[in-house]
Amino acid sequence: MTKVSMNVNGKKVSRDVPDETLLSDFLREKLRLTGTHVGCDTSQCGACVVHVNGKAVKSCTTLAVSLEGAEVTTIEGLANGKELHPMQVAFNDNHGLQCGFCTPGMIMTSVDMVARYKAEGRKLTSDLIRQELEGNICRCTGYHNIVKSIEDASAKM
Amino acid sequence: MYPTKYHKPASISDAVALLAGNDEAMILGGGQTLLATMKQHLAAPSDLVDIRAIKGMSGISTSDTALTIGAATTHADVAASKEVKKLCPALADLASHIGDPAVRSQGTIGGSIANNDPAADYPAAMLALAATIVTNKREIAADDFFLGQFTTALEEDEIITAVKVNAATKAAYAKFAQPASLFAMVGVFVAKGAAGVRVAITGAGDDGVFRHAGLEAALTADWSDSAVNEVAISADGLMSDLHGSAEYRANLIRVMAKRAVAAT
Amino acid sequence: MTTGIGNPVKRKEDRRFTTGRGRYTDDVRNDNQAYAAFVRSPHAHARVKSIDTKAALAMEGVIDVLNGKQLTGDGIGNLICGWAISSKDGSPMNMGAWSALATEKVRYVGDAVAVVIAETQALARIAAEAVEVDYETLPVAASLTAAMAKGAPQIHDNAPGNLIYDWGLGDEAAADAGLKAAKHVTTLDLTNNRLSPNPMEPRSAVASYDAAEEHYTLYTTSQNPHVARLVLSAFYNVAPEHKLRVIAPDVGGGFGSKIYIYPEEITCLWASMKTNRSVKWTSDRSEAFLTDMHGRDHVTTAQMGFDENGKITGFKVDTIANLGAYMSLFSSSVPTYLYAPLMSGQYDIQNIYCNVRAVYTNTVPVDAYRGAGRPEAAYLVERMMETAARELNMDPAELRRRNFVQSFPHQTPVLMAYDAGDFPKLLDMAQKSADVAGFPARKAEAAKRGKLRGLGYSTFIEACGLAPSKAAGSLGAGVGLWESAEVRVNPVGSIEVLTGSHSHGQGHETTFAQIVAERFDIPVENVSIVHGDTDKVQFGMGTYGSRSAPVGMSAVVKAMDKVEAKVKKIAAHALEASEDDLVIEGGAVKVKGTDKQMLWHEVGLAAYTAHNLPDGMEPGLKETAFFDPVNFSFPSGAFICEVEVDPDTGVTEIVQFVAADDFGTIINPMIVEGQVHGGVAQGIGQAMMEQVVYDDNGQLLTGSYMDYTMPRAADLPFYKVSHQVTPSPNNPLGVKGCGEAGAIGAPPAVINAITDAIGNNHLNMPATAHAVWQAIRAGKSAMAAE
Amino acid sequence: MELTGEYRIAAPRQQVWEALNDAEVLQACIPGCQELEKTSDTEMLAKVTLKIGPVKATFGGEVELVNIDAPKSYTIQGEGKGGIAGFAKGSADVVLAEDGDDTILTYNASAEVGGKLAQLGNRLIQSTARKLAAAFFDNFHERLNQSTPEDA
Repeated sequence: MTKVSMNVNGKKVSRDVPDETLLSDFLREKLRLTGTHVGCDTSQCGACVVHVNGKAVKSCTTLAVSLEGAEVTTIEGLANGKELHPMQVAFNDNHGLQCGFCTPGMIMTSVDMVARYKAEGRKLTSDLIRQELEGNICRCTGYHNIVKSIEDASAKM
Repeated sequence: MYPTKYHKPASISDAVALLAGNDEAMILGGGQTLLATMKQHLAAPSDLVDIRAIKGMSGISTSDTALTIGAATTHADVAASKEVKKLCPALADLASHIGDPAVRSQGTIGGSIANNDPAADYPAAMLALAATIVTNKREIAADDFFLGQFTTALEEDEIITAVKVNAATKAAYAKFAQPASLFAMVGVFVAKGAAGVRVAITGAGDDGVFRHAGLEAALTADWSDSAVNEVAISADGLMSDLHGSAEYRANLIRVMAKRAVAAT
Repeated sequence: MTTGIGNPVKRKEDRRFTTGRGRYTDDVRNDNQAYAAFVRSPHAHARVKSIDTKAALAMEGVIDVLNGKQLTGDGIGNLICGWAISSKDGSPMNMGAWSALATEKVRYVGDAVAVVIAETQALARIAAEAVEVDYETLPVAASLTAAMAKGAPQIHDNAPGNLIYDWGLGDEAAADAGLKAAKHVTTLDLTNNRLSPNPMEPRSAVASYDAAEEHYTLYTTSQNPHVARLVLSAFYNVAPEHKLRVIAPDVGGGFGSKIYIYPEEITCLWASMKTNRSVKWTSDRSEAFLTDMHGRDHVTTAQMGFDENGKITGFKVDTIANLGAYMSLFSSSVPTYLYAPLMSGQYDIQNIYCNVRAVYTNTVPVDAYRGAGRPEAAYLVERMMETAARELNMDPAELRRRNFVQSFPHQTPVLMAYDAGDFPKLLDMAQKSADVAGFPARKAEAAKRGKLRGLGYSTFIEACGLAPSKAAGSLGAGVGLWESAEVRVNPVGSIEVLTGSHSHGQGHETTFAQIVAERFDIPVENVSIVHGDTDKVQFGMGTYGSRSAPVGMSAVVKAMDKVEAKVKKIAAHALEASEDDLVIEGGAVKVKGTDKQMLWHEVGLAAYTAHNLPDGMEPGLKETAFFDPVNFSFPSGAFICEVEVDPDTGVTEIVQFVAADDFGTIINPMIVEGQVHGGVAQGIGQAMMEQVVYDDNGQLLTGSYMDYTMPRAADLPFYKVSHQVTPSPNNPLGVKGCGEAGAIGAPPAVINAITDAIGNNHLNMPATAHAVWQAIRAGKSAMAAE
Repeated sequence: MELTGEYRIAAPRQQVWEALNDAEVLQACIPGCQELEKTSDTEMLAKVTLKIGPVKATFGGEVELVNIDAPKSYTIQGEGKGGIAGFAKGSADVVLAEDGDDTILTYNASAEVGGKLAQLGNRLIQSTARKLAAAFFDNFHERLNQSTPEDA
């Protein structure tokens, strides 16, 4: 057991956990933030993506104990109180989700994607969005409306 | 996962001390391969020695003609580095296509090279660019470093600290991704520089990354995609699996070599 | 009113999903939570000689290790297939015994032999590895060829030669005669590749047992919790129905794979009683690949005859279906009644015969996967039409037009009576949308860039809205296929609809609310949809076979009819008006031509205060209804796929995908289009990427996303989706169902396009770059040989 | 999966044969072999650790010599259980032919892997099996003969 402290969605949290605890388990089981999902075990589906120190990370392939002092944002922490993040709004506006299981990871990846392109001053086209989504799998939507959602939010973020 | 003990040494000597005499301890870099393997219960290290916090392990420094990239530098940082883009844009481009954005923000160049997965991208770049692998003990030429799939010249408690890459006058990497994993099914890195023309191929070989003498000879004589057409590319020694026969991989080597050359 | 039928109302359920507040089965954690891990066979076929649990039981935190003999000893019944199919000779299907935990023999890699219950999930998994099972390995039949070979290993004793049934539909003599009379006969051999459904949420079950009440509660990832309860109760003897509550909360996709009852749910329920703990099991993806039911997996040889005008004279089909190691819940119906009756496609074919043999193999069971039987039929018929057109040197669209059914209802020789449609118009719409006229120019332009461009059609039909109970019963179904609904108007006028349909991504909370909002002219926000809990909702049949709208919504409509009748009685009484003069609009019940009205909530309140109801009327405003359709519904579509192939690598890019569909009435076009997008993506996945591969020893080689190719965003295009509406006359809304069309129609369109591009018709799915490259080479050498 | 090879060994056939039947020699030559304990003239218990990149699995099982036609040929076969990793089976038909003072050893081996390794690692199994088979005979060859293999 190791005591790990981090800042999750703006709140400081500390828990004693076995060293092998993955960040996804830490969030889901220790903090009961069950919006972060686990959809595969080979780090490919992206349902578990959260932000660690401002970068998109697959929480199923990250040890919680390695994140002492880190700033973590999960899907539960994306909205500003009752006001949804533009990406969350765009997914609703554009029907970018169906079963909702991949959605938290999709949105966290998308927010990171748009932020990175904005920071680098690059334009995000639909082709680039599709490439950037290589680490996120959705089985329901055929991606059409996910790409539309990200294009939409990108214009508003 | 099986229980393990996590360590985050602050120095190389602390890391070495943790590894010494413990066969079951493993070095943890970005963890994008190791943690995935541990989740499957196919690896059970007693101790994980996370070398990312060691001073000097991350970051990129340059001279006029060479890059030194710290072993714990992430793929995303290599891809975004102005220095890498300037001195060796092919390497930045390669890094920008490893895995996916979340993997790139965690995975490290040292981890990739030490693992020497037969479908990893970096080993092809190291070999083609005649890079030098710097460890806590010595400097190893790429030609002497990659010894077959998952096999390197690294000794038990030897830790990669950095790689040194010389700028090439021409270099490019063309990858054909395996459709499911998006790992390289065939990746061809072509480079022309002080070390001559070097062509390294990943993903395709039955025993990991290798250099292709025929392509190197042809491109030494004539650096053009048409020169590639004249080279015999044998399927012998190439991998055959669900995703592609050895013949298909041989074909892809030619096509990717042409595309890489054309991109320079 | 912008929230009623036909409006793209934004989904009400999205807020919880986009904020991480969805509640899926694995999110449930009870107070006394323990965790299950299964001990699974690494062998595809073996006798279980002994199970040594000592080491596992000795681990601290391990609560119990349970095996199959204990399970059957407690009277837990075998898993069954619920649709009885008889062979041509009248003999019943040969269903082998399937225990939730194997007792004597394991028959596929992943077959469970024991379960460990422990304090944590990690520990349960570690302890499961410590259970020592001694297997005596047996010869393996992992493929149809191996299973049907002379002297093949016998997988179940009661299925000689591994044959489950040898079944036929249609008139064989007539089909033979039709072929004999033909001017041209096209023969085609094809394979329908085996797929893994891969909903993104892995299966999960959380079972708890209340010893005082002898009552069980099961949270599970199910598409039909009611049928799950019925089967768990009636066949597996877990508990009587009133002692078992099944809840399917938010479910992260199903695509058919979550229709069935799986061994894990049965085992968790039983284990919760044995250990007196809440028992949770959540599959990881590796386990899902091993144990989730697969889909498709047919090999077929077929002949179609044509007269001198290109009219079809006869169609004869011989199919062998791989059902895996056991017969899953609906598995028998998929290659029979969900397949052969679709052999007429959109065409007027008088002579059809379809023979189907179903075979056991040492692989995970195969059952319904999005489309279930209909994609296999559409693939065969539409590949056949395209191949015939090439052989006859005819425009493939023209050949189709010459054979289209022109009037409705249309009775085929294979059971089905098509309800409504306009196939020529649908094809026109698709051709226009795809700019087929401009294709030759695009092809020439692509050729200049060294690319091979091709165009492929698929004009397909499906049978949805499963379906008349009487007909299903006569064909062997073990359950009725109606649906139930309850509409509750609360005293304040808000409405709860309880439906036996189940949403696992389809957006029922929005679309079902829309039909209520439309009917009673109230805001969609004032309507909530309740589903997925057997304690709340009366018995229902669940969601599969595109049945939620045609059957589930129809039941809601019937219940609303009853509510409306009562509302009008109450209002007529209160307003002293005639019921015939009342209209419901603008949130009120109004007397036509006057300003007299009762606000909607006033009616609700009146019903419950019961101070002023007509004499003899019961208080309350809640009605239930069951809807049993008189027929299937028959959505039809015309898909056109255009591809560009890179001959150097075989890489195929879909440059255009047009889907013109006829779903009858559309409730929410945004959601319907979403269903088409997703279905087409899965169809493209089947056509170009996905395939389950077992080696000869029955080892699964595509057991993770490293080897099983899931379609990703960069693999897929934007889709051009359009609709025409010919309402189905067989349900009150005129809807036909839209959930499966994409997956049914897309594969033949894609393969027809690629084979057109490369000039070689011999290409199996999945048409990976590797396969296409090989087909180009084979085509070249075939041409060179000629 | 079929794997073949041929070696020229500068030793008489009888000597090669004896080495092929010597548990100590076999243990030294089987890659990753940690234990090899003879339980009869033709049967042994073995513990072998397999490393493929980050994957490390230890297999315990039996090695058996069958189809013995001394000193010309036998089949060496083994089967081991590797816990969650699954199981591995391998066999090699080994034939010794006299060529003057030398012995020509040919082998024809096959391997089968089941369980998690097959499910997750299939891209690596064939090349690994080939590598392991070659390593065994290379080691054996080297032990008896310092010259390089003709065809490994």
